[in-house]
Amino acid sequence: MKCGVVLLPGSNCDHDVYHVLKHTLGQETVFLWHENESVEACDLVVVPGGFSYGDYLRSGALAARSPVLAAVRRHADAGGLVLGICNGFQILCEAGLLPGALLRNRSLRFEHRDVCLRVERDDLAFTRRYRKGQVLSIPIAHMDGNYFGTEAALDELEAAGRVVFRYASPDGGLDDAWNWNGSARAIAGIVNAGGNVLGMMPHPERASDPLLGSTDGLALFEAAVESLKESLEVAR
Amino acid sequence: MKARVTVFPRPEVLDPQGKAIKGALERLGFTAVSDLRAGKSFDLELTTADRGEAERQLKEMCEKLLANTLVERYEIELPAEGWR
Amino acid sequence: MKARVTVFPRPEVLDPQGKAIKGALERLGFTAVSDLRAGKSFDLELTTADRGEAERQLKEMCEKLLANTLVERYEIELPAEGWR
Amino acid sequence: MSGAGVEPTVDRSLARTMGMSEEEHDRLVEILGRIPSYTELGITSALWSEHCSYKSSKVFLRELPTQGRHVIQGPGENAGVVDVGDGWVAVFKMESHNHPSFIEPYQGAATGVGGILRDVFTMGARPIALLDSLRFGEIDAPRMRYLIDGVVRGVGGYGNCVGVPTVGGETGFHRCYNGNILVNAFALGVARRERIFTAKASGPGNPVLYVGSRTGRDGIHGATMASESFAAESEAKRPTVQVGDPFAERILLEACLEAMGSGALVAIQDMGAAGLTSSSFEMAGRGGLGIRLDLDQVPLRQKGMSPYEIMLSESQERMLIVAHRGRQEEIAKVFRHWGLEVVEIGEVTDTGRAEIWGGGRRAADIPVEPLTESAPLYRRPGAPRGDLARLQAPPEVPPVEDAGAVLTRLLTTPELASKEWIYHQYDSSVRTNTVAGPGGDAAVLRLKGTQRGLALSSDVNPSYCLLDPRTGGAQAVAESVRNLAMVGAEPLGLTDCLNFGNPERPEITWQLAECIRGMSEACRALEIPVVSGNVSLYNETEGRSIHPTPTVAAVGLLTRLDTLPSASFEAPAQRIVLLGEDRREYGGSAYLRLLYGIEQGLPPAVDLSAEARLVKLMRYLVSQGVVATAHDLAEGGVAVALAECCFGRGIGARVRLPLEPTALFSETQARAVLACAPGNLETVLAEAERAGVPAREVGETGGPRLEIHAEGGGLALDVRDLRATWSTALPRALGL
Ligand SMILES: Nc1ncnc2c1ncn2[C@@H]1O[C@H](COP(=O)(O)OP(=O)(O)O)[C@@H](O)[C@H]1O
Ligand SMILES: [Mg+2]
Repeated sequence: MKCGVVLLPGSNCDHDVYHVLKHTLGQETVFLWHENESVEACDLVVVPGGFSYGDYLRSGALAARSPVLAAVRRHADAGGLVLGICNGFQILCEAGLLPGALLRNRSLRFEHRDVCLRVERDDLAFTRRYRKGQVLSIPIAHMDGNYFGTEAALDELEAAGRVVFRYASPDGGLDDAWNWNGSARAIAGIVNAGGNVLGMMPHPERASDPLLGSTDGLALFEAAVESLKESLEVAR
Repeated sequence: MKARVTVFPRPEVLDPQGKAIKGALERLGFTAVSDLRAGKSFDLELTTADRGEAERQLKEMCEKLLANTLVERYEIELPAEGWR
Repeated sequence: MKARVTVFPRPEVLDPQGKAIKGALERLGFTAVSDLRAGKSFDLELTTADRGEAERQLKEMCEKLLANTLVERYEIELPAEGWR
Repeated sequence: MSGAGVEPTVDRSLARTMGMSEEEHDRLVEILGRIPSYTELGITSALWSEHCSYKSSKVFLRELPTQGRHVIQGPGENAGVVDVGDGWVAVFKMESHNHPSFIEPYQGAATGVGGILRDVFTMGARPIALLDSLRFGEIDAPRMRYLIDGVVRGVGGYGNCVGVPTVGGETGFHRCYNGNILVNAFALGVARRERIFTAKASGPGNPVLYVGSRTGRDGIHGATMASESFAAESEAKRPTVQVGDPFAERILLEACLEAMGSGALVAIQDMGAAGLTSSSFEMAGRGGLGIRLDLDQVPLRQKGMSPYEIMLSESQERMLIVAHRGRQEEIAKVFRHWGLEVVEIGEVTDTGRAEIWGGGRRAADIPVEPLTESAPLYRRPGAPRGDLARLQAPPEVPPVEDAGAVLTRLLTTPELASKEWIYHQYDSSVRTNTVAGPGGDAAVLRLKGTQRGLALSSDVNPSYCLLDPRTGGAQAVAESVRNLAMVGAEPLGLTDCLNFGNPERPEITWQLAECIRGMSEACRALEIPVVSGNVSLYNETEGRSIHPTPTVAAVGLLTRLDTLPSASFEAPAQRIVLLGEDRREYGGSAYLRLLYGIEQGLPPAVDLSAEARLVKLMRYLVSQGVVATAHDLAEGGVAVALAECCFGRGIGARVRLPLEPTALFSETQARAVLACAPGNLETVLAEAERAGVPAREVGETGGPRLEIHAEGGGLALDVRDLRATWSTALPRALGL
């Protein structure tokens, strides 16, 4: 199996994700340049964080129109795993692979801090190593992470159980004081209807090494790799 | 031909920037502002001289890139003559 | 009374946003754009009904807060009637 | 003035408007043997500006020790280079962007960060960390809230976007910066030892390439502006504000590093202050060669720019490259891949002259060496200010009645309040190397693929420097090295940013000389060489000078990261040990300054041998893995240090100190507090004894409160409440 990390001009976390997949988990991993017309037969495609093209219009807007994103869309439509982190989440929303939009943080400032995330789904390829209700410690680092959707759209997301992570207090309670960017319904991560495209604002790749304080994020990558291996077994 | 595109958050979308600016104006003593929305604007110089063609292209630019129609609405202005 | 303030980077000042957006439009095939400047706009609702008074206040708001006149220039619009 | 217009005729008075003295004007005439052209005058005024030539500070800077066993490249290049081991080197430098930040805080701070990053990747190193050292005025001073907000947004806006973590810094507030804030940015990069690049042109006939953003009329004469005091009229001759484009920088960074790998590059230099002028002259000068430039080839953002404007533009995100003849295409390929244009604008020559062509005519023809290597040097007369004796007279020290109230008030001043509000706006963990980010004494970065780490700390106490510049200079170095020792790091080298007033006034030159003297003594005693730095003079407004502010940023090496102590108490029931002596030293102390507005007396003495013993001991103890928590004593003394140790995890402490309450706020140097498991207490005390460092157990960690039992008084405060006050004080003071 093979992992791909989308490399857009201005993405900053590409090498961080690459490091986890390649060196921590020992997976074959390649970079997918923004002009790529394909995802080069990757099984898992990660759209990393950063400031693609400077994020000068709306976060993710310019990147969402780059050639490689078309390839990512085809990969997703075919059921392939896609993970969008931070700017990657914004890009997936702008590209229409995920619903909603990420508006300016409530504070109108860049927010960098370790946050508590409550796990809402533990049955996805990405989250099978978590327990529903488990509280993770993973850093956020963004200016535009304030998730927005129309009430109807939000209800639909909830009904379909497509909210995967919420900002919470250390004991897992939903409390506005812990909803750092003011996201609607404290949404920190959502998944598409197919369950194969996950977008999240927090940075699991920054919580994948004990030396850096938390390994809560590593389990997400492990889970994805593990479930891919299984499905490849089945395919054989 | 010159053109101006203006993009604003939809009325139903909260506009924290606008709110903050309104608050700041009030602190500065500008109490006569009852509402303020913060948006973006783009001044473009187009090579085409055909109004209709320009209009069509600008609309497409807005739909495809300049505005996120889920949360934003846009306006296109093609003033008869250049800017004051 | 409604009013619109539009703020743009001064012509001589670098406009990274405009540069990047123009580039993106070109990649999307909009090659008829020869120049693009990115700015901000504010739609205000004023309690005053007096045009002159509104004009004066808006100018002051721009100088004091809405525009950074060091790098930006601003325009004030007070359309006769509401927005199209 | 536009290219179309006729250029004014050159004479002494025109030279003066460009900040050149009559002597300097005459000297140029002598060098050229004729009246210089307008462009030549502009070029020279920039090269001979304080900012570019260090003409008033060089004679003093020579005192600083620049040699050391780790040093690979000392001062003189774009940044210093030290050996980190395992084939890696660290490249770092600090630079000021004070004046631009006062004029336009967001762009001033942003372009300050952009500039220092270019200094580092110009050397072939990938930037992995930033620090920002900020000095603001009183929060209620005119424009100050706006300046603070703008600077912090600017540092974050640029650093976050470019993808380099801001892992630390410092923030101070003082009346003396009301009209002249300080924004000092530090950047550190790493590279393989053999991949280091220099800005030394070679090989006559080699093409000179221009890469990066187009040239506009940005910041023309920024270099000379940075060399003048602020006065109302500098509003008038205000140049076009430089706007930073972090995205362009990011692309430029990747493209440059990739191109350097191609082997087709001879030399590369960023266009910083005085843009094309300094970059071209420095490259030619370092190589002892000449250069010919055709300005008609330079990509312009604005029409009709004159040679003068093109040569002096300070547009950001631009680089000048000397390539091996015939291999331009290899370089161009790399830049095209990143969507950047490469333009050939000239060539290296063996004439030793800079020939600048524009609009088909020769705009300048100047011998390079006399302008760069032998720029004017001044040993300006120095003398202490007249009232120094009064300033240093022992202050009246009001005794502390209620230690708890005093501590609480100190921790709510912007000076000592938490800086979270600032550093939460910075991405400090991108690149996943940040083992210890902002909040502790020194930031710690791991080096992927090795067991090693780097520690960074930036420090200076302007009040100490005002009261006794020599002691203040030494203290800045000592504190930064002490901060490194708190995480067990051995010093590799340091960089500095010397912010002072107008050197044409004797007391300022005296402050500069004395600070450098103190720094030199401390560097020698603590074995840390100076490998790069920057001088910012004329930091004054309407004749009022800032305090002498020699910001120091030290870089240290860690050979293991598994014994790293925390800056805060990690667990209850650990033993707290106080290292160092308790003297009663209140001159320049936070207690007197922040609570009584008294800034008088001699600052705490700096006993360099005691400092050396302390840091040696700390490094040893940390390497042995017996230290759980370590925090040095700085502003606010032992009371503030203990409180800070409680804040991290909200773990309290019970401490007994045989001191009167006032002494809890004495700022005696060479001290630290540490916590260790009970089983390690003996080792710690024994090693301290062997090292000749006074050490005593003073209490233990645990409980919800910080209790300090002193002689006839003390304090007992709830850690949660105190932390809340401390961590929200700054935004509250800012009215947010
Ligand atoms: N402007 C800033 N940017 C980033 N970090 C900062 C800034 N100001 C202060 N900090 C961080 O806050 C902490 C306290 O700063 P300071 O009191 O100067 O520490 P110390 O006294 O140990 O030198 C340090 O970890 C420092 O890195
Ligand atoms: Mg310290």
